[in-house]
Amino acid sequence: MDALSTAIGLAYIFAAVLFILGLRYLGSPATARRGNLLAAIAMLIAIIVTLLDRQIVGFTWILIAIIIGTVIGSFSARLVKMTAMPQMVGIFNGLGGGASALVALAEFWRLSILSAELPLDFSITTLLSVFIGGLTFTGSMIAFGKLQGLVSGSPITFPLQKVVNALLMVAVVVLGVLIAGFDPSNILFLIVTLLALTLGVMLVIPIGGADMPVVISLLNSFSGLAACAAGFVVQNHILIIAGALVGAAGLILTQIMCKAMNRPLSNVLFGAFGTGDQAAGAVDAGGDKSVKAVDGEEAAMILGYAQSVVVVPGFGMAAAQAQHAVRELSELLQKRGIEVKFAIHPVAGRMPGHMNVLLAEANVPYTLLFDMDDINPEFPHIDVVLVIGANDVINPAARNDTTSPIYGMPILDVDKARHVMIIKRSLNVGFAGIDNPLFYDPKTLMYFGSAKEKVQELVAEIKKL
Amino acid sequence: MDALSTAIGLAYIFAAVLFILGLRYLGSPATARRGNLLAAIAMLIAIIVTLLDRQIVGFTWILIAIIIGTVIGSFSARLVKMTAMPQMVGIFNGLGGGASALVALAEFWRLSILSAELPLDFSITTLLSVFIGGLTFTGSMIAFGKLQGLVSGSPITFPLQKVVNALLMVAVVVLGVLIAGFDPSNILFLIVTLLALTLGVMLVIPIGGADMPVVISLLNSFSGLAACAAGFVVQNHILIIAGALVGAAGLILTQIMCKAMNRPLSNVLFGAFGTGDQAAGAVDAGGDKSVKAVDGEEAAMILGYAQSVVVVPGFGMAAAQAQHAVRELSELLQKRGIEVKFAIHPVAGRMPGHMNVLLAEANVPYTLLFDMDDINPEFPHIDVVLVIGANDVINPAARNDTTSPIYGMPILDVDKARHVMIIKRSLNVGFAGIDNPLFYDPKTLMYFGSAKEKVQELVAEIKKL
Amino acid sequence: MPQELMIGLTIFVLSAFVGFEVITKVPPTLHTPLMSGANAISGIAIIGALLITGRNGEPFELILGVIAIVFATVNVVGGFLVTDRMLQMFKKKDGKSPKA
Amino acid sequence: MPQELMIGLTIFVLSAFVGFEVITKVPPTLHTPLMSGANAISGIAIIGALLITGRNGEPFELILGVIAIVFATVNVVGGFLVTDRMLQMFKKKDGKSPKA
Ligand SMILES: NC(=O)c1ccc[n+]([C@@H]2O[C@H](COP(=O)([O-])OP(=O)(O)OC[C@H]3O[C@@H](n4cnc5c(N)ncnc54)[C@H](OP(=O)(O)O)[C@@H]3O)[C@@H](O)[C@H]2O)c1
Ligand SMILES: NC(=O)c1ccc[n+]([C@@H]2O[C@H](COP(=O)([O-])OP(=O)(O)OC[C@H]3O[C@@H](n4cnc5c(N)ncnc54)[C@H](OP(=O)(O)O)[C@@H]3O)[C@@H](O)[C@H]2O)c1
Repeated sequence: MDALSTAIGLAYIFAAVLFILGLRYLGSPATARRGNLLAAIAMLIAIIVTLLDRQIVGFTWILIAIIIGTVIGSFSARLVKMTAMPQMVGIFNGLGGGASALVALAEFWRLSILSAELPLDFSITTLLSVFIGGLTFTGSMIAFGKLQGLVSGSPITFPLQKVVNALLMVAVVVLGVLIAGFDPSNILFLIVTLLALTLGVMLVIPIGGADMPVVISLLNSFSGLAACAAGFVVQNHILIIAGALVGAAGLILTQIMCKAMNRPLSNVLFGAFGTGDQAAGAVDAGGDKSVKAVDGEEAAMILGYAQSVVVVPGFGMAAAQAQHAVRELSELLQKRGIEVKFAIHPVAGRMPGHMNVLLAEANVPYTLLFDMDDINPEFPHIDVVLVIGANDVINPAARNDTTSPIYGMPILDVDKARHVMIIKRSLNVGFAGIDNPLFYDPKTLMYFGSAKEKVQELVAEIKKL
Repeated sequence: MDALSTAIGLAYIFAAVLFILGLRYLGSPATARRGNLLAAIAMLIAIIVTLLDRQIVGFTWILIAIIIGTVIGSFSARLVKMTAMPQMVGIFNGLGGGASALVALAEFWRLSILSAELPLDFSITTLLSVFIGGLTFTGSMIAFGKLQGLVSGSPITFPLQKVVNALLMVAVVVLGVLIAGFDPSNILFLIVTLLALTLGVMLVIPIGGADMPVVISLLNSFSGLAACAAGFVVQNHILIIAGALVGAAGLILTQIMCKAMNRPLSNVLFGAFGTGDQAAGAVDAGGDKSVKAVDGEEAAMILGYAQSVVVVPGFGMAAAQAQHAVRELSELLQKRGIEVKFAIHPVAGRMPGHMNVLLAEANVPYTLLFDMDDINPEFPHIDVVLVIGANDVINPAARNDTTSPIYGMPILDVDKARHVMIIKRSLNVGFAGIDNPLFYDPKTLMYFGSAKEKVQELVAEIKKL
Repeated sequence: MPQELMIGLTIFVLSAFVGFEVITKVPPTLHTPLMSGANAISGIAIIGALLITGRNGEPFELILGVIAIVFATVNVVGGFLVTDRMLQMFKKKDGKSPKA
Repeated sequence: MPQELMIGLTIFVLSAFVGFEVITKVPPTLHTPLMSGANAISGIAIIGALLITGRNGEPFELILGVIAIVFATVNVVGGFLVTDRMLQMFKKKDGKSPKA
């Protein structure tokens, strides 16, 4: 190795170290931004160093492509609404997977033309790269579509779905063996690519829209693995290192996310559980049980004269974009000398940290936000809990009812507070599609309506007090 | 690579995975034994696989050497007393470092005869290996000697010691540059080896005997690095992997140990702080302050009629080998319906886990042992705390006296209990060499004498009650 | 098995372990940013895309390469920016960093 | 810098990270056994000793190699056994594993 290659090699190692540190820092709140920056620097170093590689002779196309990519990437990142971030991440991720697949495809194309026989390990790694990358590409696009509302968020199922998927898998394996063992044919390779793209669609459509964050996280792990396989193909270690890092970290993160929902990953992928936001299920699940409803004036009285209020935001707040109104309400209450806290359930909303992001966007000070474990012991001393569009995360059935599908999921113990006021549009179920006994609890007051309007009404009424 | 080399390579990777898992499992109580087993299996696999290597043609000497090593290793491991384990680990560790140094020496010898010019990276890695390995070898032997009482445990210092050490270091660097850059001479290399051996002695003798566990842990990290360097020399990745693992893990562990003593590593290495067990310092530090002494009968009365007793063992219990008597005492008290707990300070005694090991040896049930953080809140409700040969770990100066050298070290808050009874031979200081205001506290009773006798006396007296 | 593959495998295994170990107890708040940051890192495929595009091969390869670079660049640039935007929000107002 | 060294360096850095990450919060009770177990692993130098002894070189090399094997074997065998002995003691009596 001459001096240039040595410098390039050392720079790659340095980039690897920065990637590792970046990923580690990303996992802790105090250092997360620095972690992201470190990872970005690592990427920059890796790119620059690669451009110095003697193998690279033409720069025109590279420059054009990088500029196009940068423009698209930075604009979409800047313009995307906070609430649309999960699908944005999904689409980015799909593109990464797609890039790996394209690299493998191009490399296979070139070598298969040059020689009639390809080394076994080359065939296997190109196949892996194109398969995982292709699947990630279309899978992520479907996930994007579901979150963006372009594709129905409900699980899309049809008869014999699993059989079809299994057949597709078998076809991929058979073709793979053919390609690696017998005929390194371009056409066969293209067919594998198409099958991978199809599988990506097929595997994601039966999953409910609300489970997409988990799916995206899993696909993120996949795109790492695809990059890793591409690293074997082009024989570059930094791809292997960064790809394996992300592959493993993504897998762990997916696990953590599933655990927070108290559901195994298999259930997310094959459970067809999340019926999405449309969940109108169990029509008027109430039946003969009675609920107490309040109007705006009453609700304002109860809140305005409380000493301590805990706000529990949920998916409904996000759906109604009520976060700014909620911040106004909390400031108003504080001005009246009322102690206001926000109780954040780890899986409230539809993506991890959903509530934190929204409330931060609305400038609610972070100091008012409390994790489930910190706030739960306090509920018995709280005058009023104001639930805004949350449902599953406060369902006491998770604690009491062993037959409930969400039994065992940790919840916010709002039923232990003195009064509970719930803003939602109806008695309809939430994400998990199950009834909530808390609605019929004598201490519960239902304040029916869409979150944003109702909170604004509250603000107006409290000002009148 | 043919099939054999492929199999060997895969087996090495498998061994690396087992080493990693083993090390990780070793860090958690529930899995530690399994971790040790996994690491041992990994080592076995690596050894067997290496013997299959085509490079190895003669087996006689290897077999003989392995048998000798196994016999010595297993006998010393079986016969060593529990209390002598730290020095045993020290000597083992030194041998590992020595082995790395010998490998580098042999390899340098061979190649320097074959050619007049050696690749720069080869020279550097052999030098590193022989330097770190040699230093580890003699350093560990001195550590062993100090713990075993063969070398004085007190810091051995002499004028200009640091200057001499610095000169030795400079000499090593100069010779290293000569060897790597100009003349790959055997003789120079041997001189470097000797200098490394000398440095190992010089660096460890000024450190107090009681700090040897930390030194051994650091040298353990070094021997990992030496093995790592040897891996570069013989171009074998499993040495690099396992060596780097141990090097990094050992460094972290050393840090953790220092933190538990609330002293920076530099202070351990250059502080000449631990004056060892002999610490007779501050003669009769008591001065005009008065202490209350009790005799066996009185002490038995106080203990025998208490409702709750917490035993705090310290170095004195280990020195007097009183653990069996202590177990007897605790069983006797329990039979009288008294609640007995043991409070274990993380750095009580002279090695991490010292008290746990001793009490386990004496069959004290693990359920009676409580960590500092768990027991500290309980002291205010405890009738009698029985301190057996502990001193620094219960010194309230660490909490109150900002001028104290141990200020800031977390201690057992025994001074918050209703009564404190302390068994030790005199008012002499402990490891840190400082006086303990607790002795003069009105609620403290001193029960002077050697731990074993006094505890036995207590047992006898309580039986009479 | 070629030597190069064996080395790649070793590096893969070690990196995967680092990835596993590095992510331990991530507070839920950070799940989305962490996912997003990791996603940006997976855009490392850009290196592969650069290598195949830069060597001026067949037109078909070049086209694939250019598309791959565009894709990966969007992933990288967009990924890091969007992650930073998310994380920025946690720092707002009182300037204090959120507790874990 | 030779390719081989570069690869070694990569592997070294990754392994060191694994080593750092793997040891996080070790309860004090386990410090000594962990040290002892890690010490046994550092006896991996035995592989190097085997390689230099087995190739039947000069007598001087052979002597060094044999001593190195003896040293390393004592380290490995003694190290793992003594660690096991220490750990065994924590499992005594109630059969329950100690709490962290
Ligand atoms: N956070 C994550 O990462 C994540 C990811 C996937 C799945 N999940 C799942 O999502 C659920 C989250 O629980 P959650 O309590 O936040 O939500 P939820 O249980 O899904 O309930 C949301 C409630 O909001 C109400 N709502 C909808 N639109 C509204 C509007 N415009 N105004 C007022 N209310 C409205 C709905 O009732 P009405 O129709 O009666 O108004 C619904 O019952 C959990 O089951 C969790 O496992 C979370
Ligand atoms: N655990 C570790 O890993 C480790 C490692 C290095 C250093 N250290 C240090 O060691 C200290 C440990 O604290 P510690 O409270 O356990 O011990 P200590 O502070 O060293 O005190 C031990 C006391 O035991 C008494 N003693 C000695 N022999 C005795 C015998 N035969 N019978 C009765 N008493 C006897 C001594 O007093 P008399 O002479 O009056 O009897 C001495 O004051 C800390 O300062 C710690 O930082 C610990």
